[in-house]
Amino acid sequence: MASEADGTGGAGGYTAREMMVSAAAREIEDGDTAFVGMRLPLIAFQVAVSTHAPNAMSVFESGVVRDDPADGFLHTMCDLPNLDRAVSTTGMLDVMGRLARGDIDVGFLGGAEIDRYGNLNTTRVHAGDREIRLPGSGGACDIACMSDRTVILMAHEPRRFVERVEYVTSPGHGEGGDWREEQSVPGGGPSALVTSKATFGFDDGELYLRTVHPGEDADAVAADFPWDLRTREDVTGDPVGETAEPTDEALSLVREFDPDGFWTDD
Amino acid sequence: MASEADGTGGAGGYTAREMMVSAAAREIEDGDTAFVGMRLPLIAFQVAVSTHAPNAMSVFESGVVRDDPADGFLHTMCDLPNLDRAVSTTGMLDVMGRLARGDIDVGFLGGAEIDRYGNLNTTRVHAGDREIRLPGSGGACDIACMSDRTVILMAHEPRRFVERVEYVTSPGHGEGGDWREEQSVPGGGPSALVTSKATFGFDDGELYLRTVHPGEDADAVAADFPWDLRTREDVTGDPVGETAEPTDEALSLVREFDPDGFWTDD
Amino acid sequence: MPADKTTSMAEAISRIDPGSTVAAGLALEHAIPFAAGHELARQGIGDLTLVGPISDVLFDQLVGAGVASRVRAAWAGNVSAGSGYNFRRAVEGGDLSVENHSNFSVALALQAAALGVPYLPTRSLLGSDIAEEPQFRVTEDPFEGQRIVQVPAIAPDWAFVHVQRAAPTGDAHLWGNTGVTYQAVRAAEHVLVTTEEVVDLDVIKSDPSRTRITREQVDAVVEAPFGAHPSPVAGRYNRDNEYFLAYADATRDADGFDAWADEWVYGVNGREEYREKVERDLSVQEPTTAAEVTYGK
Amino acid sequence: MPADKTTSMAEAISRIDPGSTVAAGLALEHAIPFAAGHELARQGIGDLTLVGPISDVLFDQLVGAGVASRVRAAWAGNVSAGSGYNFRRAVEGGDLSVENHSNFSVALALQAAALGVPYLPTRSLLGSDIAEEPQFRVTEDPFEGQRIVQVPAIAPDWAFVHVQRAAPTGDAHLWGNTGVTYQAVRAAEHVLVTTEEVVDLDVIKSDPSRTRITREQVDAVVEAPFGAHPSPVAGRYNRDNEYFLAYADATRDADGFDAWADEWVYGVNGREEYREKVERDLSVQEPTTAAEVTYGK
Repeated sequence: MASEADGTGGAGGYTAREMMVSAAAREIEDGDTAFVGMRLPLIAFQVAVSTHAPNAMSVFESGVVRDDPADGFLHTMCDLPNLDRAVSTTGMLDVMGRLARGDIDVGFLGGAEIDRYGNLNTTRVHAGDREIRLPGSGGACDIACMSDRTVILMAHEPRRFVERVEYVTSPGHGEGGDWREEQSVPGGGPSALVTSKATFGFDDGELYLRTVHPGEDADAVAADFPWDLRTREDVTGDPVGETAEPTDEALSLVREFDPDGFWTDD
Repeated sequence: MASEADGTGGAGGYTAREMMVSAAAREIEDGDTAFVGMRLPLIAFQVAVSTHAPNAMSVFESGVVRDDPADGFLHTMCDLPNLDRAVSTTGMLDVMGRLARGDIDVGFLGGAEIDRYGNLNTTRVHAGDREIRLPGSGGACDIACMSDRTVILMAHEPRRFVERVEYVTSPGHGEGGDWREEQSVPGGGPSALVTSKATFGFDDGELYLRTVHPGEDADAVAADFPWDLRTREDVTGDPVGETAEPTDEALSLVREFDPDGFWTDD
Repeated sequence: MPADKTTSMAEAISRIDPGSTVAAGLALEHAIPFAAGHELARQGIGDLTLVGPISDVLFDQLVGAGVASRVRAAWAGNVSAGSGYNFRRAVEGGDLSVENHSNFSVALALQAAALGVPYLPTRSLLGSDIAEEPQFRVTEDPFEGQRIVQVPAIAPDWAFVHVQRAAPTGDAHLWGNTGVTYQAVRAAEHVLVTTEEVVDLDVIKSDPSRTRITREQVDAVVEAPFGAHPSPVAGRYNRDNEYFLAYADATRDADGFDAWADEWVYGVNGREEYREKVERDLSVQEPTTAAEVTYGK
Repeated sequence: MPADKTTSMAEAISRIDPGSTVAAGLALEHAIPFAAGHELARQGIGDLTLVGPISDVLFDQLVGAGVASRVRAAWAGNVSAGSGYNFRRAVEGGDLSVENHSNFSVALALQAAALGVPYLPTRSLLGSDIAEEPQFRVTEDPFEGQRIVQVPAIAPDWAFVHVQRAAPTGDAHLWGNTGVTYQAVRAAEHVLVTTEEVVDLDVIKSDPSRTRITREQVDAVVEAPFGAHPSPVAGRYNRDNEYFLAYADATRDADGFDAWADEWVYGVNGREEYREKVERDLSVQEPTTAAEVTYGK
């Protein structure tokens, strides 16, 4: 777990996915209970708990509860290193019950499509006339409905950004504004989107551009969206910022947890 | 567990409660899953599984599942001998779920009061003007509602036999006939009552005298009830029989499981 | 480093506000948190609502001590002896309100809170007068058109749980039957874990499938060896049957209870002194050891 | 003597009628009963409805083998690689009907059946299009007046469960995360336990708190060491990650799947032959041992 930070977080020298993991890790606060699922969010939790959030806990829908990084690379949440020396290996009702009770501070989500209000689709999309079946929700819908806040990670590809998702697998802010409250959706909804080019916040339930990763252009990023994307400037008056680069410590940890770059190579 | 039967089940030489245990044990069939609670039914299960029902299983609302008698006297279902080398020590939802699914063949009940249709009261009774608070249902209501059949054990005291119980803690056949079906009560209801003087069946939901214990008089037993008690003769044409005495093997087992007669002395 | 939640019994109990709802006796006759209950009585934290399926004599003692104004339970008495005399006196005297349940409806009420829903349905209770108690709602199920009872959630302010071993973090191992323990832990706003032994977190992590109480759910950890006496604790000590019978004999009238409590509750300053007063050796004499289990990678 | 339920995989699977509903993959990516699933494919027991939260690639394989006509699940794919190509092809070609769930709604549907009720309520799904799927009912909760989703029960004909050790009676120990295993066991009409090892009942009874699958629930016990490969089994063997990736590469088109299945399913006559084909050593190299637990009296 020792970091090998040398104090210089140089530009470049990391992949876009490493950048995403680093940005996602910063969305986990110390003491948070995080529903992290798999892939990049799982690595983000491992980075966070090894750095600024030593008291964070991770829960996994399969029934695993951990307070530290697994001692070994994980393809899935059920790989043996994630079970070994866990705090608890229990069942889904147990961990989903915590979610349903409102005890999960932050949940992580991905999606094939996202819309203006952070609704996600992982069920089916169209490519022209052809309907493509995707794997489905898994636990994503539950995490989206019931976490205090959610953080969404997606590859930055314009086809993923749509005015309205075809199927709401995981509700975000619905139609914006107080929609969640009106619909009795219990959790707080998306608080951030992290893509491979930028980070975004939500204001009144609507996505806005918060920071672009080093080397990316805010206007170009905004042009990837099929609607007139709001920016931090519109929301707070501050201009769109630059995403903080991964620290050397964070990078070193990412490479420890994913030594072959299985999840974090581009 | 070895029995010391000598082949002669002599009249007398056993207590009324030993008789009740013996009669109750015969209500457990081989292969039954029995919800046995405590006291006499617990001993009855231990006798049954040691004799004619070696494949019977017992479940307890506290979460214990056993396939054999505990190796030691039990004041309660949670005494350590009942937990030690159990098949499973789990939780209430687990075992009550089996009941709710209809997987319990026979459940045992007691009561302060029983009425014509086998409804039981263990919540509150009146003695003159004074209301006496009793301990309440525990798991009895659940067992009464959801077991395939129930067997009731009670001391034979006329004040316990009432036309209509004051409070239905544990439903029997309600108002008789198809009442349970009409009320969507899932289990089958009482199939037998065993008192310290006699055994009773149910016909069309109504209690009838089946057998009297050796030395008891059928008319005298019937006179203890405040309504015109039906008898086996009314139901099947066969006269009221005599309850089979405890076998020596059964008696020997009862005394092994309750060596000081804590539950089975009169 | 995760927070160390160990504290003294007196300090832990002092956090409980008068008027709170406290769930206890959750593993039924097993591992009842008597030590915690007696400290509630000593501190005189009053107007409590007690929640549990049955509690053997714990609720009877708290009623006798005058700290409970309401019981939401399936049963209250003395399992060995039948009646709980304080409970009877208080109900008959109008000093205690009772919400009648079955064991299963207590379990479902806690599970509803644990799952964050306002109620859970059941086909139990139908046909009983318990179903007619005001907290329940009998209705028709919309899928099959049969009658069903909706059991509303109970979310206690505190759940008291006694376990064999817990880490300072609050992560705990409990074995033997568990009744509604896990439902109550998840339903409650706060959890007090009393434990036979505080162990290193490594011990807990060596067997994560035995851990169903975890730190986020736990507010305080109190080392309380013998803390469930006179109830039994699997692998540790047997039930003190004579104690339950003597309690019944001693508490048939209110003065009798007061004398009993003066000796066993108010007359001791904590569990160590209490333990010295119990002369019987109840410890497990013939331990059986669980078959080996490994994890690893 | 309780009944000995051990039998061969072929015999156990032959009991399953075409058209049955089979729940499997219940511990999510852990301990997936691949050996049992492959025998279903070999015997060609068709028109199955598959139930589970996710199944990693098991459901994809059964769909590819043509034995499934319906999937009631939250997710179907390949966890390492993303898509399950047979699943995609079958849905897109109209050969497979899908009932869309979330993981939690699968868990609640099974738990409803396990508790003998027609539905369980949840506040999950609200606001999603999953809540609008025809099996669910969105209504107002009668206690607090908020919207709620009623999840109808799913009672499978069979649940397949893979465990570390089971007695011939069917009483079993499973450790590591369990997902919805226990809910499914209680919900199902019949249960097939496949086990790394058949052990004496005494081993199971030495640790009754680890036993949550008991004999009344179990129809057949099949000793199937390595029976969950390529998924991992706590304490036994690691996940075969390369195998999942190779499966994805091999099954991008239907012919590719057929060739894959000819090699790994139809081309082997059982698990022993299958095991010999797997060259990687996946066994646990660094076991950690659970801390001692005792019972006794």
